[in-house]
Amino acid sequence: MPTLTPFAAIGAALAEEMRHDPTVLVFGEGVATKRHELVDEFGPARVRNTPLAEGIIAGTAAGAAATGLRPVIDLLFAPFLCYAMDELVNSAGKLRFISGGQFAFPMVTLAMTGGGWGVGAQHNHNNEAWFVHSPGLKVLMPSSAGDFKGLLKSAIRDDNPVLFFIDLALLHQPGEVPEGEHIVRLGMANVLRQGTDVTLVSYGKTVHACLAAAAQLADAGISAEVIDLRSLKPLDGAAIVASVHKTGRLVVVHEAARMAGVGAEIAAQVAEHAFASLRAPIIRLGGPDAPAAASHPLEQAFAPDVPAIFAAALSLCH
Amino acid sequence: MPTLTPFAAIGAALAEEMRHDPTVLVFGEGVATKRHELVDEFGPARVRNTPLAEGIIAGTAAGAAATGLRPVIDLLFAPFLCYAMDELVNSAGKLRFISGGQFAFPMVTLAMTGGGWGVGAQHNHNNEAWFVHSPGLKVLMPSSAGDFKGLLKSAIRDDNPVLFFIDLALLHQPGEVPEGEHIVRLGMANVLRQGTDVTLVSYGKTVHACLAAAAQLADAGISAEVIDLRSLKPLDGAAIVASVHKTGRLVVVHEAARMAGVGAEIAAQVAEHAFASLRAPIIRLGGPDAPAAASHPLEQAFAPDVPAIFAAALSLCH
Amino acid sequence: MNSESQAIDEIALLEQMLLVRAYEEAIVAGSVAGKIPGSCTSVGQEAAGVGVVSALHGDDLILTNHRSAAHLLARGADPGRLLAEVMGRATGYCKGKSGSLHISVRELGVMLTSTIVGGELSLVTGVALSQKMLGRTGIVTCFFGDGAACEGIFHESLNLASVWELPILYVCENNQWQAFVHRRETMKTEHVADWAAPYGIDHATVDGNDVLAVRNAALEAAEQVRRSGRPFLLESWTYRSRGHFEPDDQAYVDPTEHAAWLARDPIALSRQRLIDSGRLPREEAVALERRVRECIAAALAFAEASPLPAPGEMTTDVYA
Amino acid sequence: MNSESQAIDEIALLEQMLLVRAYEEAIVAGSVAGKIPGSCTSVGQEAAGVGVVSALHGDDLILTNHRSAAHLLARGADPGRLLAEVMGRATGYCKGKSGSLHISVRELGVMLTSTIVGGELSLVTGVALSQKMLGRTGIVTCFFGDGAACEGIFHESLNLASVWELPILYVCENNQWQAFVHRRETMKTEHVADWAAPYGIDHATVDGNDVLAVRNAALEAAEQVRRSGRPFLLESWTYRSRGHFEPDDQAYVDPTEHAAWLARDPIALSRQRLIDSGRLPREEAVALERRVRECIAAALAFAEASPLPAPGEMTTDVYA
Ligand SMILES: Cc1ncc(C[n+]2csc(CCOP(=O)(O)OP(=O)(O)O)c2C)c(N)n1
Ligand SMILES: Cc1ncc(C[n+]2csc(CCOP(=O)(O)OP(=O)(O)O)c2C)c(N)n1
Ligand SMILES: [Mg+2]
Ligand SMILES: [Mg+2]
Repeated sequence: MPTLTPFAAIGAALAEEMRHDPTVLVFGEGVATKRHELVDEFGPARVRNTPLAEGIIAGTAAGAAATGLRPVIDLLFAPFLCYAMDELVNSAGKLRFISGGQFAFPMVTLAMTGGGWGVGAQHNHNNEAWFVHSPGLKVLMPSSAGDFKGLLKSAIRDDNPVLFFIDLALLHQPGEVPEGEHIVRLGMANVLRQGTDVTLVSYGKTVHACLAAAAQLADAGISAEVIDLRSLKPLDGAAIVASVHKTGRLVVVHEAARMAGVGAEIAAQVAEHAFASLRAPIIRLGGPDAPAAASHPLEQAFAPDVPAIFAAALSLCH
Repeated sequence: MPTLTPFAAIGAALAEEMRHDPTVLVFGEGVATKRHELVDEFGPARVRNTPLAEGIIAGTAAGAAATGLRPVIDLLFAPFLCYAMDELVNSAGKLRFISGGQFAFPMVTLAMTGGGWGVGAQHNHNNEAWFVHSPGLKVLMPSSAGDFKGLLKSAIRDDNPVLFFIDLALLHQPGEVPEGEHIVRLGMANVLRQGTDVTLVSYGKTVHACLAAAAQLADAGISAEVIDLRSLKPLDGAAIVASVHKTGRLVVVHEAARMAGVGAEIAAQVAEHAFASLRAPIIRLGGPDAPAAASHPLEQAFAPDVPAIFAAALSLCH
Repeated sequence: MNSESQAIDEIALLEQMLLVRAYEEAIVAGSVAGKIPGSCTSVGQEAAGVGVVSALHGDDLILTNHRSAAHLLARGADPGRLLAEVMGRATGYCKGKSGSLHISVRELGVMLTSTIVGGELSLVTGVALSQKMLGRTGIVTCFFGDGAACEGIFHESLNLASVWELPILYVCENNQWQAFVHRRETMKTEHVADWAAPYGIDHATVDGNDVLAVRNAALEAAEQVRRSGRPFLLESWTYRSRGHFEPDDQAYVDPTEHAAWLARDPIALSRQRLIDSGRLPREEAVALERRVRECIAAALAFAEASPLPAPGEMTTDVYA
Repeated sequence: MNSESQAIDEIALLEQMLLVRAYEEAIVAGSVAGKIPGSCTSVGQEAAGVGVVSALHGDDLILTNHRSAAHLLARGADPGRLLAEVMGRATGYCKGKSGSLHISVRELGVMLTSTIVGGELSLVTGVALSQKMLGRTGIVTCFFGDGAACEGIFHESLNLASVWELPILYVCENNQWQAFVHRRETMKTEHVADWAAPYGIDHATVDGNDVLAVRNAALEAAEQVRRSGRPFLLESWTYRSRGHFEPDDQAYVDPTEHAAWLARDPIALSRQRLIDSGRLPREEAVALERRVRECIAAALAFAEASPLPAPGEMTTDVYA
């Protein structure tokens, strides 16, 4: 299988979908500069730089989506979504319902999250749970190059507003991407490793920490199942519940803060729907309830690491 | 005890704190019009109407808070917070940490949530969980006139940015408010009714539905404990865990959507810290994962009601 | 336009304004009676809305906001389905999910109505981009208030429309009020039109209480947008005669200013002009008014007889 | 100001500009060597920053952004503690929590630095409101870029500052670039100053590469803010000589434009003027440069020898 970085996988997905559908266009601050090969192929009308104004970028996308185009917008870093919340939440997320179904919003918003660039809390903030908590939106956050491509293609074809979060730490890590038309359906978790003693649920870069922890747990005689959510909304609750029915134990892992995060939702679903199978407390591992520091060691210590996941799983099994 | 509406209780808290501390000021779209008695007492410099621009209202509050004033701002309806997310989250919530502790942000943001006015999803949206999920903020949501006053006074005296959510349905319902200096400390849940069989945790208007359900449950021979969170951040996890240790059963109730809401957080904390005491699945009752409709019957059906709470609690006890 | 066609037009325009007024009065009465939820009425601004909409082509699109009755009715929306929407009935244009504040009627080109102040400004650029990129001919009209002009999104919208050369007719109904705050408290300039110039956007201010003046200014402005493919900002200088949201005692309103504007009521002005000039015989005016009242009475009956949405509608239309 | 004091001033200003340049070059070198994280340098904009700060009083306050080295150093910040911050050390002004993009130094009046583009514009009104309401004398200077001027908050900030009459000196460093996008692609006007007029805010544009011109324009502007208590917008017309964020190959930059601006390097201009006019003997210039290099070398040594923050710092300074 060919190898691509997620950055290149995103570029490939954009190019394929723009070829496939002339209504797809992409814009944002510097998109046309950073993806100039798209300008070369599709021209400046379909690949646009914008003024520095996240609100109108997102609003323009919503207005265009409702009237025949399929915009993909790049809002750069997740904290900058703060300037576009009205357009994403109040317009794209609600106007279909408010209008009684008169409009649909086929649009994709790209944003980077997480540590890895050492630039502090106004660039590094995992706020994906806000959008999971908001009606009418879909939320994706892949962990592998293949899923970056396959999920983005699905997102572009979806008729709903999709937030597509890019874990910065993964962006330039090459990974395998199936050749040809590679589509990953939205809303399906991916069981990356089968296990019987404990379920590790995660998304984004901490999926890889879970896989590493699972390998160490195997050495310690513990069989861990690893689930990569990929899609945070719709959330594949059934896959998680099925796994916990089997293992009876659950550790949820993400870089985002725990309070009212995606991990809380998963724990709550399991505590409701797999209670009878649960043999131990549910552990959530997440970043501290604090802004992310720029200083390298603090930044790196923010997300749960392999030893923490290993220890949590071990504590449940003993 | 004298009786006040929460609207009047808020006015009383503002007036007392403005008398008590000359650096307290209040501004927002129409504040000086709607609270003209404050203008009469404190003058137009401390009670200001603003242009219609939520971003700069919140940013001005943050800048003023960091430099010697204690602003209270009224952003009207919670969906309008979308225009102020950067100022609330990226500035007020993070700049203390980012600056290594050089600044503090003693400011209070008022916003109304929930059904009751029949004006649809761009006015009616319970998004309080966003702020619970954001670092550096505090989040309050009282259910009684007394708490409206006592918590707002504490919020104004607190040196941190506080989001103060006002459940619209309660705003004009009179309730008792203790006379004189009435302060309610932040971060303390309120056990409104003692019980031994099931714990009902809620905040805002659904607290009253829980109390009504608890009365009906008592008739059915079930002893329900009712906890009013009041403070969503800091969250009084200890009070909830202590209650579940006693009752072994938990129903969490709020108007906000369930997915990644405050109820998810509570369920997750209990599934981690009171697992051994839990005798039944945790049930969360919340609004649907949909925008709120304007149409009266749909609007009213949005929040969980007494029969739903009664049925949920009953199902856990049988 | 010769004076003959103007005469005909003005009677039609007057009828539309009367319809808007009667519609709003029905809502006010229903809301006093507790039968209809409160709303933001267009009373006093009928000429500003009707005049602009009369200047548009059938394939032009409209974005509006919470104060939309004149735009919707002038565009041909059925008052029965509008009232049904305001009353939260299943037969409303948005199935009762919107209520009064964000009524869209896609089949008439009234798109993406939003009650977030500034919402229309944030969405219009995208609608215009679709028109331009998909090669459609209609221009896009965006109605917004003087309050909306204070939101940051105003700046972002005008700047992008200018830089991307989007066919947008921005129409600011400067009605002097922004909910409970007077325009004077929120901006140093009187005219929102002044804010358009630095973006390189042409602009004009028109007497928003004179329906013919509005219509003519809008015809010219729309023509310029059509010809140039570029945005234009037209400001209607008008007044919100009733309160912000029903009920509203307007205790905060300066009675002198209020009285001065009431003396320039757009409907009375147009009616008087038509009668004085002999173009509208007094008995025809009376007949017109009766027709309009009957139309609204029928609409009200339709709305009141309409069913409420089924409970399941609470969760439909969330996703496509 | 007589020419004598100007002569003295310009040498001091040149020294500050040299310090900024040497500081930024140390960061670039360290970042190439993998020892220092990337950052947004002020290379090319030294005159724009130094000139304005030199015009401020000790009790004036400053808000700045991601491109802040000239403002911080001209204000007297210790290059050692700045470099320590950039390198994430505990001795940094923000304990290593900020890194390069949002360094505040409260003791010097550099307040609430934010890297959200527009953050400074949203916060400055509140800082100025405190100055005004608490009866403090200093004015507040707000540095922002031409890109920030495209954010909606620019409009909201200027409008509020105008309506509330806040003592703010807005300083736009129009460096032609907004990250990877040229100003030409984002606004029809060349000058951000043009956007100030409709708010009733006085404004001026100055050659941002001539440190004396900047200083004089800033002295005048600050004096007007002080006298009137009202905002003023000063635009420095300048250029970002290096990339947006290190490393940046600037492949997207028009080499002709780049070369033309490099030929007007603010440091070379000032140095040449001082030497040509005999005010700065060549050997003194060389000595100046050596002093600056030594200062930065010592600062770098301090930063490199400084400890990293303790792990527990991850959760301190969150709440007051
Ligand atoms: C973002 C936002 N802020 C506040 C409101 C509350 N609100 C609704 S209409 C209105 C006044 C709008 O003034 P203007 O734009 O002049 O329109 P007008 O009502 O005068 O037609 C306000 C403050 C809102 N709906 N949205
Ligand atoms: C809200 C927001 N959007 C985007 C960015 C990313 N970004 C950082 S600096 C910058 C360019 C800013 O341009 P300008 O305001 O002209 O300042 P300059 O960098 O030229 O000094 C961008 C796009 C950001 N930090 N914040
Ligand atoms: Mg108005
Ligand atoms: Mg710039």
